[in-house]
Amino acid sequence: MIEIQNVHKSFGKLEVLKGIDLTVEKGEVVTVIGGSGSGKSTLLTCINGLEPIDTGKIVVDGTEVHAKSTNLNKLRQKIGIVFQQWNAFPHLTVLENVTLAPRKVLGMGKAEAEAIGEKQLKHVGLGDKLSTYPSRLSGGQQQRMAIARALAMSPDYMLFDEVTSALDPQLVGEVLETLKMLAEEGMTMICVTHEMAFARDVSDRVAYFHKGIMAEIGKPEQIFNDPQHPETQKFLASVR
Amino acid sequence: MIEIQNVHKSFGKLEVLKGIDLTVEKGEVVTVIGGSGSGKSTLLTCINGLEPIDTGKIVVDGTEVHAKSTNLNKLRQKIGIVFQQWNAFPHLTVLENVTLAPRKVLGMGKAEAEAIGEKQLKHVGLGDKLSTYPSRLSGGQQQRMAIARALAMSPDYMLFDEVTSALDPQLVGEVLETLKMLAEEGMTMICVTHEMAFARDVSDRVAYFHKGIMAEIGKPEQIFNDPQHPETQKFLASVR
Amino acid sequence: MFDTALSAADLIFLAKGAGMTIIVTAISVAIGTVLGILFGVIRVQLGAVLAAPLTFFLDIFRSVPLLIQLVLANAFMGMVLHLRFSGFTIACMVLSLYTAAYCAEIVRGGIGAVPATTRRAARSLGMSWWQDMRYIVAPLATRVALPSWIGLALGVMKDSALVYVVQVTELLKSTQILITRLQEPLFLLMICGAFYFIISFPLARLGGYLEKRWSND
Amino acid sequence: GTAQADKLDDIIASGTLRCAVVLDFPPMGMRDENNNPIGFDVDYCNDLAAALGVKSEIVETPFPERIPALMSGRVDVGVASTSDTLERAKTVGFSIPYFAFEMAVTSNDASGIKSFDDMKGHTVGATAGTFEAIALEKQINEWGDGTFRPYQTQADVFLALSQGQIDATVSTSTVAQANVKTGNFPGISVVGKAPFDTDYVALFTNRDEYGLINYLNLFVNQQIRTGRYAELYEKWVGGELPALTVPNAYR
Amino acid sequence: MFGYTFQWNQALARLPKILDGAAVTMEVAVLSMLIGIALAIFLTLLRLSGSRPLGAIATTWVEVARNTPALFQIYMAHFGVASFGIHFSPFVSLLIGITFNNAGYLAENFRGALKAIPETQTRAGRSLGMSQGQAFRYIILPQMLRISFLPMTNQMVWAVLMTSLGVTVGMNTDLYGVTQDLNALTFRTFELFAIAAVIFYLITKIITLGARAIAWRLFRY
Ligand SMILES: Nc1ncnc2c1ncn2[C@@H]1O[C@H](COP(=O)(O)OP(=O)(O)OP(=O)(O)O)[C@@H](O)[C@H]1O
Ligand SMILES: Nc1ncnc2c1ncn2[C@@H]1O[C@H](COP(=O)(O)OP(=O)(O)OP(=O)(O)O)[C@@H](O)[C@H]1O
Ligand SMILES: [Mg+2]
Ligand SMILES: [Mg+2]
Repeated sequence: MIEIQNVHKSFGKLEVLKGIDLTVEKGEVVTVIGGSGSGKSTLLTCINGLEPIDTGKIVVDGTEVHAKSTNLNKLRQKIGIVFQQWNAFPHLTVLENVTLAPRKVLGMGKAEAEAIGEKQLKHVGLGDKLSTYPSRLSGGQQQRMAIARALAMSPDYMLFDEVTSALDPQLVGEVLETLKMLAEEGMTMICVTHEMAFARDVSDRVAYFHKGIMAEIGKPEQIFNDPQHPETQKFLASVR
Repeated sequence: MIEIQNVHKSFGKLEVLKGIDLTVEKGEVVTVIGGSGSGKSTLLTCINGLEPIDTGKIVVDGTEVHAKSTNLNKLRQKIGIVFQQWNAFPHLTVLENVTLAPRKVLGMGKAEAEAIGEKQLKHVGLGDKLSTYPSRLSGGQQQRMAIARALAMSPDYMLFDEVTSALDPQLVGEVLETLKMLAEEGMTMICVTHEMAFARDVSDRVAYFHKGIMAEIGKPEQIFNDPQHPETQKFLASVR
Repeated sequence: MFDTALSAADLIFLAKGAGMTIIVTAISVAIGTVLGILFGVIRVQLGAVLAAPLTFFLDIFRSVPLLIQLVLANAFMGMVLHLRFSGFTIACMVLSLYTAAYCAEIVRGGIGAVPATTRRAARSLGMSWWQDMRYIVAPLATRVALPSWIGLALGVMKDSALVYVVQVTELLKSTQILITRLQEPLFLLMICGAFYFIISFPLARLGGYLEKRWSND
Repeated sequence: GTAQADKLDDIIASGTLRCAVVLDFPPMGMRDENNNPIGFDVDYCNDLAAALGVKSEIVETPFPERIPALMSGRVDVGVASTSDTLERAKTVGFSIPYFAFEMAVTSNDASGIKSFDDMKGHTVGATAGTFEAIALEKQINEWGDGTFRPYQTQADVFLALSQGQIDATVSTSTVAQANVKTGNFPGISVVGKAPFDTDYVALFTNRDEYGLINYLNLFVNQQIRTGRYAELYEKWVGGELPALTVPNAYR
Repeated sequence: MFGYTFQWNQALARLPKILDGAAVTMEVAVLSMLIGIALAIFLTLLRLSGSRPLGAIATTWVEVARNTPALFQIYMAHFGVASFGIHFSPFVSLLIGITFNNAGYLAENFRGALKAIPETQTRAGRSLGMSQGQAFRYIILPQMLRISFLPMTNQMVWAVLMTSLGVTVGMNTDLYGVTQDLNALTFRTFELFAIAAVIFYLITKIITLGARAIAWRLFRY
């Protein structure tokens, strides 16, 4: 369970998160939508402790993320994250990309890590690219590899930050399919996305962010058919 | 008058122009359309002698372009050309871009060149950008600057090579407007373009190139409404 | 072709000088690279303000002629601190710091060339700072830095010609000694220059080649 | 305080005497065809080591680096034909003179220089940091005509002289004779004396090492008494033995 | 604490002389840069000329300059070429040595810079009626110098540092030479060279900061 309680966060003078409260249950898929600069990405990087927060707290499975005593490297093993920019490690093959963290962080043996890596890469449809270098992959393939890389750590939670927005339109579909598959398998997920159809189909709940505030959260039918907050209405009108 | 007579041209083994015949009268606007690699750009660079030809001849106002005795630098002063890629000189301001050739090639004084430069820049709608550097201009503004730069040499002919194809859609219009204006002022022009509406509206004649051959040439109404050559029909069907 | 009094013993003498050039270079580049990586990482880690003293210290080695660095180090160690270091030791110490100063810049550039987002991805997989450095930053930064580093190593070899001021008889000094005896300056200088060239040129080419190859993918 | 070992003790204890010697200064210091150090100063250092009962080690030092080599602890004693100037004595401690030089003018035959005064208006050179270089540069400045060039080594000076880059040089007469004699430098000759004071040269060590300085003084005296000085002079220089005492003066 | 008594006043009393030396050092460095840039442009043109022998000459120059020690080049300029009966004064020898080095390094920088300038720039110039020379002079050259500005600044710093090698060819009027002469007189090695070091440091700082200011004023595009 991820519990976010009254989180405030500023970059210098700019307050980016202005008191966010959100609880994500095990097995739930929460989609976050909202305008550019509303703080969506920042929230995700706070959840796995890549960014510090100012006040409030974030608790993941009973561990307070920003407590001094927390071993962040350990915590991050259970929270996978995939970013908008493809972050392939260019000097490693696809399989090596995926097995690096299991081997070095979890201390797995080579054979074991490769078995897991292959399984995850097949899972995302890259079973035939194991020894290819990332520069030979399309953007969509790179994103799927990044997903497999995160999955290879057997995370309990997955965070996705606009994983399709840097892709060519024809590559978006394959990545969204992968996300859908994960959701169906019961993964707990927070997805920041601009793909409204995806949000509507896959989410248990949809949250709308506006200028550092979670303006509205609810079932997808409610948010998309009957938005309460005027900003949500405006936003949905603009993206349709 | 530009007379092109049975021009052949190869790059290595690849024959790019396979016997082109075309005469452009003073004041005429000829538009060249055709598939990628059909030799359109090559023809333009042959006309002002930037590329040599293999056989045939090109005569501009009685001067044979590729004759040994021809002073190409002099000839090029009367043939302006604007390319697809914006070729702004990045180290010079907009006004300096435009006045450089008049000053160094025609030996004009600074004041005179600047008067002409300002006039031409105003003409293309850049009167307020004189001391800006090109990097601060949009693609459309850079193309208009390139047009002004060519006009500042008071050319008798202007060649345009897909001047809008590298532009964002919303910037295409402003450049086409400038071309239209030049056509209305009576400039003799050869325009390579993918903008069919423009070709139809502005041209006196439209030529269709296919694999190094001028497959068809005629009034725009005829070419667009009643193309004779099967390739022209296919091409026009594909771009509609 | 040349009528020369150069004897086999003289050639051995020259070879010894060349050996000294190579040894001084190898030691200095080895130590300097280790220090340079350390300083470079510290500078990146601390940020411009906190690392300012280190930056200033390293900057000195790039802003004062090597000849003066050697003379001063020599004078300081001996006259002021009364440490009995051999000229060879002083030469290696100064050249090591000299190398480190340039190497730190190269390392900084290399680390800077690794996209922040890639490092973020590594950390988000649970890798520690050290693992990120070891498995992601080091291999990627090396590609960027290696060509410059080769250039630096060759530069140090050429600059090692100056250690004669602390009584280390390297190649150029050996050549000068032979010129004293044999009075064939041009011929001897050609041999000496050829030696530097033969070592430096192929490696410099290799650096250029690597730079081209790695900047393409 | 506790009794401290001084440098003399250190040398005896370490078993090695390290001498600064200039090796491009024939016949005082030079190299044989195997590039091993030889010369008057080399023998003198060996004698000193033998007297101390230790091995000797010759450390080659160019002229400008002699004193820095001592000050930086690289050598124990300078046996390097070093003029005992008062300016330098502020920094290092000198023994009594162990050798004395006359200064000679050597010129390139093509220059037409036949005497010291002929050098006026010409380009001349000497070894940077030496007694004669300092004196010659001063003379050129007094004449106000001509150019002075200091080279790093005595060898470079003679190289430049034989190449015609400089027209003449002033050096110790022994060096001049020795260099001309080698035949390495065609077209140069010793043409006369330079009217500089006799250049007395002394051994040197750290200013405060009185024990060692005392020892050096006695050693120089013994070399003369035992005839070894005359023997070495004959071996390396030849001719009339210069006096090492100054008339009408102590020390 | 130290067994050495610093006598800064002795050394500082000689500061005016040392500063005169600094002026000579700057003179050599600036001249060697100006001539070096001109030669580097010339070498670049030779390499662009398409002529094999001319290109080979330029390439040899560049490779020798970059692959042998500067000290060697300076020594060669004085004692090496004198074997042919060509005599240069220490000042000229030093200047030749450093200029040779500068030209080689700069020519290589220029080559890299040219690669960064699109071919279409020359085309655009030519199509306006400019001759090949005019297109190079007014369009390519300024961009090339702009791209090479930082390497040129570094080279200028190196030129300043390289002047210290002049002592090997009998130079005694530059910053290092003056300092060495004074050292021979007084043996205040540490103090004198420390002062010289500080002056060298200040000169290089002035050059880098000055270059930054110039770049800021000059290259506003
Ligand atoms: N490291 C940082 N330093 C300073 N400001 C930052 C930093 N990261 C983000 N910001 C600022 O914080 C605000 C919120 O950024 P964030 O990336 O969280 O927005 P977002 O909702 O993800 O927007 P987008 O849809 O464009 O990705 C923005 O104004 C951004 O400029
Ligand atoms: N400098 C060159 N060297 C070799 N081949 C060339 C050169 N320039 C053009 N070509 C080739 O000549 C053929 C015709 O090129 P050209 O640029 O004239 O076509 P185009 O009709 O302008 O096409 P597009 O619409 O893509 O601009 C192409 O196959 C091209 O690859
Ligand atoms: Mg974002
Ligand atoms: Mg084209």
